[in-house]
Amino acid sequence: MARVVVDVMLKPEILDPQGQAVQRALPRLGFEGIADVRQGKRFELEVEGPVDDAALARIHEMAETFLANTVIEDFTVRVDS
Amino acid sequence: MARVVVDVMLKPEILDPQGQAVQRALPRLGFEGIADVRQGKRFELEVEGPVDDAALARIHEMAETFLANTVIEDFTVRVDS
Amino acid sequence: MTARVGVITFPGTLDDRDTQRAVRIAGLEPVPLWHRDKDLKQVDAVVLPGGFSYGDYLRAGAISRFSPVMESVIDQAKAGMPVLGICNGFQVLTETHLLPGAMLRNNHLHFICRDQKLRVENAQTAWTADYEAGQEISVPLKNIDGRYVADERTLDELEAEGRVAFRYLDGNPNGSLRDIAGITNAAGNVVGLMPHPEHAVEPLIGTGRTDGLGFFTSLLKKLVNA
Amino acid sequence: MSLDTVKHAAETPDTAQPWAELGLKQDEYERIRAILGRRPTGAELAMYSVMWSEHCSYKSSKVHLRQFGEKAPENDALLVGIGENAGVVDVGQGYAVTFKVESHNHPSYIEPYQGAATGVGGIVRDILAMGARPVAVMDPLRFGAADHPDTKRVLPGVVAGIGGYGNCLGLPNIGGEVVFDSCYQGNPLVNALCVGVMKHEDIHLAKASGAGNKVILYGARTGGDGIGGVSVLASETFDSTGPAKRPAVQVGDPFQEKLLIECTLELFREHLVEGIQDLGGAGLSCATSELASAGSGGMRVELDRVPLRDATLSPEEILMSESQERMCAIVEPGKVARFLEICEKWDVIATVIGEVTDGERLEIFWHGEQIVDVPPRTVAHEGPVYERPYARPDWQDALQADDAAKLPRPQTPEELRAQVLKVIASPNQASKSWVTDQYDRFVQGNTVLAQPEDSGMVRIDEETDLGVAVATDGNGRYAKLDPYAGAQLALAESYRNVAATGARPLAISNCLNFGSPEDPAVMWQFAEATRGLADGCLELGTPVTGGNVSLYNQTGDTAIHPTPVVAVLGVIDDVNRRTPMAFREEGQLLYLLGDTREELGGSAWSQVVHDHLGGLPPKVDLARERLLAEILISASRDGMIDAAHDLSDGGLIQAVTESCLRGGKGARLVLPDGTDPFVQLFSESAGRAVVSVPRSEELRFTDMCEARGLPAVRIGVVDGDSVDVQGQFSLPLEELREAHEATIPALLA
Ligand SMILES: Nc1ncnc2c1ncn2[C@@H]1O[C@H](COP(=O)(O)OP(=O)(O)O)[C@@H](O)[C@H]1O
Ligand SMILES: [Mg+2]
Repeated sequence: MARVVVDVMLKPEILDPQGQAVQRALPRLGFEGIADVRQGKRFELEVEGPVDDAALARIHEMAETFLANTVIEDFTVRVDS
Repeated sequence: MARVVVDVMLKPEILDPQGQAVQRALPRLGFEGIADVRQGKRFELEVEGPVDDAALARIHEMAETFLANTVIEDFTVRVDS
Repeated sequence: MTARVGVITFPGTLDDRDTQRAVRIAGLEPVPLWHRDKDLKQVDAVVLPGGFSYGDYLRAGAISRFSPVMESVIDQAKAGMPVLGICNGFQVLTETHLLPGAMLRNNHLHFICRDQKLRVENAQTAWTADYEAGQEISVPLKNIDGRYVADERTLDELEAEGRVAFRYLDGNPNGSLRDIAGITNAAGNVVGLMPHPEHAVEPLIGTGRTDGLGFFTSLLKKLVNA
Repeated sequence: MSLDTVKHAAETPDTAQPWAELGLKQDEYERIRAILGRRPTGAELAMYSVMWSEHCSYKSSKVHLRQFGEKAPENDALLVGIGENAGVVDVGQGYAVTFKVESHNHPSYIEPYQGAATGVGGIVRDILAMGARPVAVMDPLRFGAADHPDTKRVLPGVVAGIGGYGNCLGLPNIGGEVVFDSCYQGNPLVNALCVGVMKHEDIHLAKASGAGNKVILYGARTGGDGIGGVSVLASETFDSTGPAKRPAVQVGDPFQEKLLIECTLELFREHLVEGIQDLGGAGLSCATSELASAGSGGMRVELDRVPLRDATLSPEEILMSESQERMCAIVEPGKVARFLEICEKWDVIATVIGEVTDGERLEIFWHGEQIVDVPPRTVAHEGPVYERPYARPDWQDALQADDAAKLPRPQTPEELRAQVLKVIASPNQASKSWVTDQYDRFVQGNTVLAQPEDSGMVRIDEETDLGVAVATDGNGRYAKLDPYAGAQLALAESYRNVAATGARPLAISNCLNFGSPEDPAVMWQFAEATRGLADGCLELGTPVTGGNVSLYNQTGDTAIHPTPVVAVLGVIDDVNRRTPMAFREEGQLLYLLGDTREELGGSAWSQVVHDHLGGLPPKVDLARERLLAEILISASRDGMIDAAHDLSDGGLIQAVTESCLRGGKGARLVLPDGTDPFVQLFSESAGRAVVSVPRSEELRFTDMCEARGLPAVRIGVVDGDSVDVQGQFSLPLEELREAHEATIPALLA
């Protein structure tokens, strides 16, 4: 079975308090030199059958209508190697 | 500045209620053929300075001690191209 | 004859029975509606109550939006039926795009439960006619995904058209843009807000205030006196 | 893979078995062999080892817990006593209430969010299994030092987990405790309480009877949760590559649990359930053996029918899995179809996995081959019982001799003022709203009182306004000084808290958090605490309905303070008559009820100002507690008081400050002539409360106190916007509020 990964991140202009909270905590934990942190979601889909263009198109549609809310989020779809 | 991505996923043997909820919803939305869905977190870190082995080792440690809870989660670190 | 108000139960809905009680206290007849049924049982209005439908997994309201009952609600809302989304219900309404914008995790990242002061900015919707414009009310707020966001253009449009229905007072509890607590569609029949009017309808319970009753009495007047 | 069947076990008596790795003692293993007349199969060994563990069998505590039954007060209200998933109390008008406290201490240290979340999930299923709709939760919590870095990891995670799970279930959180003490550094205590309501006729029990009735497992699929320990078995019995890694922690799915609640209540409504048991610790091993043991016949289970999340699980692992959000029901054959239909409606997976037999054995099969054949009682109810040795520790005398009365006291009014502020702002005495604001207290629309009130109160009947109140309390410092008195003080405080809101205390539940029972000093603390609690309940007339014991809370040789947590349930006929804690009306008179002695041992003052723990805890007088409670209840019923707040840690000044802040009104205090203001303000004498009396009721109220013999002194009046102690100091409310409310956010932000 093939794995397709959909990454969903908040659009750059939207405030990401989760990422900020991580970033703020880092120096306290002794980790310096991280200028910015953004936190998003990663979906791993196990796809039955071949992952051809048609399948990817369907997954793209699924991401656009369901996995991401495109009012606030961007997404990428890729086949995991 | 270079971007390093840390993906954090629940270990395979750990219950993933979020992924399950997504998977169960898919057929209702007309998306068939997805055998399994796992949902995890994706962190995008903007790193100041060179992303050499030392930097990656530090980020690995950060992921291990902070970004992931290794009791229930696995993680991967990679430089974004 | 009184009006019939449908109260939808999705899997994971929590405030359905509370909403039914509030509807009853206001003198309306609550009608339970089930997410799997397209049939709205000839109700005159619908409330989408609070809770964690589908656990709020994925995004709050994202999965419920696709339930059969919502197909009918969307059709009816577009035809002018009064629809109120409270908290999770508001989130569902934004996911369906009946209302613009989206709801994100609170800026402080915590669930917050408190008595919240609001200003009623628009007292002409189906659900706010019993208030005065500018009136200040206090009702409970309780959520973790309550931060309202939309792009600047949408926000300006909402402001210009008087569609910001409620604004937070005495401190923005979650980072919502422009202190927006609730909005309405252009027609004024679809209203969504994060705070919980249905938890402020009895003097003894909760915060001890009844400021939320006006939502339901507004509807009663609209439907019965229409 | 070879299966260790019953037949195979009988044929291979000499096969070595990993009983020690599974935590069994040699004699326990021998006993299992004697019971079975052969060596156990791997599956049987798994079941016995987990069911005979301390956690499931109460083997160290049982001999002491018996007192709760033996000394139980005569009480008609008790409908179901200790032994079931939770006790049930009659609260009148045909209603019954069930409640219980549980601990999830160790898992919450390893994985704070999930540990605490699954703790809530577990106790809610216990309440549901009794036939009740869960209506509220509470969470008594204890953490290490407030400023310790690890507390920043554990506390926010625990609170988020309790909120994340409880909020998602739609259960109002109406109270609890947050206590800091370095003794809990490596052993935080995460106790959780749930209250449920039903009609008398809806009470359900965990037993399997009626041969031919079906055994239905429903809820989540079974995965490898919480079975880290049994993997040793799989590796012993199964293929050489060894078992997959199994997680030791469980992950909760509150959404699934919410569906389980609604689904189960609908099953009850249609009378489809003969017997029911939730799956908690020890999973299916526990549920099947307890159901069969309590029932009249035997049980036969086809284990391979259990729906799995992980197809590689061995039968032993399936039996021991602690996957959450599962229930097991006994259903008449004719009702199975309807049962499954309702489960389908709620998207809950349900599977017939076996049936009740007319035999006497619990028999479990794996793809047709028998892997378990045991008398269920020997697994579930006739486990080992230890008479652990106990002895008063040699340091106890020295600890008690180290009297707090010797500590230096404030010499000037300014010093007294500064110490008051310091105590009010200390982590244990400070406002906990940073925590409680993360919990939904409004959901269900029946919350009459919630934190920070003395007890949580919910309405249970909308027509008649019948309600119940619950409070939880515990004070490990008192219990360390004297475990017998400490347990009684926890009981007394909780009882007082319930009465302060106007409810009549009816019954208790408890969670006994202690160190290792293998240490005779700890065992002595346990014996003393249980004896104190049993004697106290007898005297107060409040039976123990159930509870939980959590042992081995220690790091190396150092045990936590003995920490008995007591939850008292009370009933109030009309919630409109409840008494809140806030001083709201200027001019009302403040009365202090009870006697104030010089009692500073274990006090908040001794901890905050001197970091001292020594001496004796406050004196216990349960007859006085009863009298105080009667006065508080009568005063509420007859409308004689507008506010009441019990006095406990921090003493009078703490209570007055809290009531003033809550109502946004100040108070002028005039302490009785000839008394030491320091003692008056900080002593923690038990059996006291402060009440706010409308002037029009003063005479009636004082007459009542006098007639019944309860000391009541007028100590001041609600007035202004500061707390003013005449002749001593004045503290503006704003300064007090800042001190009280800033501490916890500053520590955790
Ligand atoms: N973890 C918690 N969850 C819910 N309520 C809490 C919690 N901790 C404290 N509270 C509430 O805060 C209030 C004050 O707590 P505490 O000082 O321990 O009360 P008391 O002194 O009466 O025992 C009580 O109403 C209690 O129920
Ligand atoms: Mg109290």
